[in-house]
Amino acid sequence: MTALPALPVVIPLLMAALLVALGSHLHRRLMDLLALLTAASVAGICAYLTYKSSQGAPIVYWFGNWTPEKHFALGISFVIDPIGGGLATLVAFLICAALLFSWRYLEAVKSLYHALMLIFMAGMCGLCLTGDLFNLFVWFEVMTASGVTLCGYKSEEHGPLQGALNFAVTNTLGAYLTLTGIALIYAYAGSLNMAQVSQTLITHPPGGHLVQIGFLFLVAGFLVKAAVFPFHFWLADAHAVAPTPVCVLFSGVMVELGLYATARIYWSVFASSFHASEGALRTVLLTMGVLTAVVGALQCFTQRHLKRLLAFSTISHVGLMFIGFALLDSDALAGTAIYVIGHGLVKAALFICVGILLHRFQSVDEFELQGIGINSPWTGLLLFLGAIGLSGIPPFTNCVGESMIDESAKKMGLEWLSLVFIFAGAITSGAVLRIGARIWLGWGVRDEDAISRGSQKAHLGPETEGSHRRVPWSMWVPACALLLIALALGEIGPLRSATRTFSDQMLRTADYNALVLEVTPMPSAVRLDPGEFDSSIGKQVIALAIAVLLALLSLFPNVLGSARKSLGNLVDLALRPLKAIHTGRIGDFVAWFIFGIAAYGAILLLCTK
Amino acid sequence: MKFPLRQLLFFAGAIGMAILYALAFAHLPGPEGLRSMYRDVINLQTVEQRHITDAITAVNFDYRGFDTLGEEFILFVSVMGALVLLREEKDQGGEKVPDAAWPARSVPPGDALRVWTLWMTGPVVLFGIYIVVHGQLTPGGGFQGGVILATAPLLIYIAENLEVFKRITSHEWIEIAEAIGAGGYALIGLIAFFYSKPFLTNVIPLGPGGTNINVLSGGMVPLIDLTVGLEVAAGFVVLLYAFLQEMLVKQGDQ
Amino acid sequence: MIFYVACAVAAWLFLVGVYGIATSDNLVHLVLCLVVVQASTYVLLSAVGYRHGGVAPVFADVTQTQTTVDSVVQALMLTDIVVEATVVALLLAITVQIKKRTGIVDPNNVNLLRG
Amino acid sequence: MNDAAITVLQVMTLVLVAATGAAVVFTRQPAHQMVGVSFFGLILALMFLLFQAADVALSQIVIGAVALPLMVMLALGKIRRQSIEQHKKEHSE
Repeated sequence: MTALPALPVVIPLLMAALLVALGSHLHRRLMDLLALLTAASVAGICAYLTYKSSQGAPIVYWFGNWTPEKHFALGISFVIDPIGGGLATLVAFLICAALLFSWRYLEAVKSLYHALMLIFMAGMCGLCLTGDLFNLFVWFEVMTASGVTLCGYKSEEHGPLQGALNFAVTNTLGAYLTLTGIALIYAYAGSLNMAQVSQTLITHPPGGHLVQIGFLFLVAGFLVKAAVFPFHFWLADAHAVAPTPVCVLFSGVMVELGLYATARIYWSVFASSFHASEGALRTVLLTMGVLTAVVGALQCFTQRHLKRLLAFSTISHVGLMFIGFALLDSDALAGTAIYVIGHGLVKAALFICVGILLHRFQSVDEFELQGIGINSPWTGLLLFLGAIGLSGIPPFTNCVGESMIDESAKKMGLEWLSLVFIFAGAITSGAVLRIGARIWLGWGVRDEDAISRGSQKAHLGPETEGSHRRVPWSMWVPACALLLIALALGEIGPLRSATRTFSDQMLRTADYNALVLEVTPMPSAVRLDPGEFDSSIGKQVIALAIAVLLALLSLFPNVLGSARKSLGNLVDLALRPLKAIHTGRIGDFVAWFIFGIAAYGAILLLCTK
Repeated sequence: MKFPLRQLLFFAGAIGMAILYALAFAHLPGPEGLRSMYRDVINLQTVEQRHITDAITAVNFDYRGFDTLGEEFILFVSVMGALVLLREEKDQGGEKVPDAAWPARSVPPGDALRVWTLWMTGPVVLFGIYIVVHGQLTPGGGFQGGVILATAPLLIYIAENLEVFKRITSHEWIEIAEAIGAGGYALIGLIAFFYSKPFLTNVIPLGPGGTNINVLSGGMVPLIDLTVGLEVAAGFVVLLYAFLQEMLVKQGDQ
Repeated sequence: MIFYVACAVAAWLFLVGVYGIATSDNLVHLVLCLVVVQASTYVLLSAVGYRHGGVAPVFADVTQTQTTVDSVVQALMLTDIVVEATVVALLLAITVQIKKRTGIVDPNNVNLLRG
Repeated sequence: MNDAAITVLQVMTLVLVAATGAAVVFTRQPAHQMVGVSFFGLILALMFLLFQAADVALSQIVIGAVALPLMVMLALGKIRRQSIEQHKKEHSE
């Protein structure tokens, strides 16, 4: 254990440096192989670390051997608990899938692509495992810098550049506010280690609203990363233009890492000093979650650019995950963790399907592709499967998570939250079903006008060279594997009880502090039972039914007859403000950022008793 | 969104933010004792524990060396990023061969300027190296010295000694140097594994201490200092070159 | 006292810089406004690390009994400065490329993505 | 120098930082702004020195007052060149 916990970060960094140094002399396949091996070994190490930490207490690892002196943290620590470790495993696993997918995909890539992917992975793993506030910021910046570059990788086109610009500016602004938060906390507590700060805040509670404002500033950057309303604008632009393997990572894990960091900061640093204003914080987080889920879902349904559509669906689902965290309860957090995994796998598979379409037909425009999918039926099957998965129906993994969040919402008397889940699940799933039906079944009215209007907008340059007749195995295998795992994972019996145990462990701040600062070893986790849950699948079936209905209605609006027009106007009226605020202009995004932080801050302070 | 609306949104938010700032600052700084803990421990220990007189270097490369590793890779990534984002598209083949298109400046620099800038290059390089190697003794270190070193090729460019400039900034080896610098940091961290210590543990003998502290003191810190200096110098040369390159190409066309 | 002045300046720089970004009509201008926003974190951090009557923690010419300012904060600021350089480099690269592809440097005009 | 004098100097530089920062933002001409930014970088370095952060001041000088304006200058040069080319193209057509 003297080496292992550092390796998920160190191996990819070293390999990236090696690939850059040898870059021009290596064969493309060799680089693919090296990168893939690195990602696979990191996945293995993370899985082992997760297993290890689930057997006893979290693993605490002090870089430079700077163990706490008289219970004061001098250095930087990794604190690996099953939730953080599990997320790091998901990161490495999705990197594997993305690298495998790009085996034949970005054929024209130079050596830098692999190095960038590996550094991106190191940044994400570091973020999952670290136990230090400033270190969190450093990995956040590593992620942003490599993410922006990957997003603009095809810099020959103007689309990617616009997406990368919005990504860079919004995330950087968020990062500066995060740094301001770190400075505030350091000015008060005089340390950067999460456990140490938490301890200090307990023993010397600060006056006034320092805790609330410090928390809000500290997580601002991560809220931007998590694409919470109204900081979500950059995400759609970045997704629409990034190369597909990069989209897989953005949607599959990067966005969720924003949520993870927020949850980690809350539970490891602030939870015990938030007692008085826990209710206020719950209000704020629920507002964020519900707004994000609803806005994302509505926007999702109106898109015709497939990547943008999936990006908005990610925003909507992140909103749902935020609701899970917002309940500030162990069971809901466990549900959120499962939901993150389930959603990450399904969304990654869906992006790969879109990537296959782009590979074969050089387009990601729904209308242009109408009926064309008949030539690759298997991709269609995968896409439909993924679409059903989004609605949260069993046996998909996210269904398990959803039911756990539901259950804990019910206990708090917030039953209405399950309506939000049904709403978001149905609409996002319906949107994907609609594109599936149009592309593979050729359903829907063919609108030549729309094709010519949109084809320029949605045009993306080819990401591949050579034959486009067949779908190479390196593309469909990852998609199949991801969906199969998403299906199988939900069936594992102990998943529920294990995750409940883990999240209960994450919430025990006092034990965590004592463990990190080496006061006492952590008592081994209390094994929890799977907990009560509503095993009926009525809600999910309703969601799926609504999804199918929505898809059909949007494909064949004529069946509504005379009601069509008034209904269309109504929908239009509801969506117009949403479209109006999503201008694509960076100045507006920044104004929304300031306004959003101030508004959430106001709610937080006003609701504090 | 119309412009005034955006301003309205911004000002509403800005007023709110100003209030948030004011409320947060009102209760800062915390109890003096708390705030000084980290500083006290490190400032008191660094000389005898690490044989380093510049406490900031000790924090940067030893106590919190892992942060600096991440920081080096942020720089590494952004240099790659600038290369990726600024690269020429392939289909306009002829334009991007730099060899055919080195600039002929309209007004050649006077001999005096040329001699003076060339003569300056030596001291600049020496100063850069001095700053790098004295990192653990006096203010400065790999990062600051590295940037100074990176400005030396620009002096050569101003002096219009293009052959030399081209050789120094030729992509391949400068990128290799950068990768060695960044990877070297991680490799130094690995040494600790042979002693069964965690990553980045300072296992190398600390060298002379007390009042005899010199450039070799500090164990792995001078080594890290060198790798950082290499990485930063090479990185900034690539970065400036990436911005300069296209300009040179365009100039050559005219 | 000096601490609160610095805090006020930090808040001012943050908001003024963001105002510049929000109303910018030139991408280069926007990048430089971001530099101003970043300066807000410098000011705040240096005030947090400062101690009244303190000297720099370089023990070559200072004894350990003297009051020194916080070395940890200064290490954080060094990282912050590197971040500044990298952000500026990336954003300028994007700006130059956008100009090359579209001929536009006005962020209100670069609007090619709307779906 | 006594403490009071240092404090006065610190406040003065802080005010100067606030003023130059605003000046950078409100200068809408990037070419002029670049001059402002390098001046801003120097003032910040001076502030760091007064706050006893010599290491940071050195970094700030090499980055904020040298490398950063240099990058901006090169980028601006490129943008201007492209504008001229576009202009030429439009006229020749």
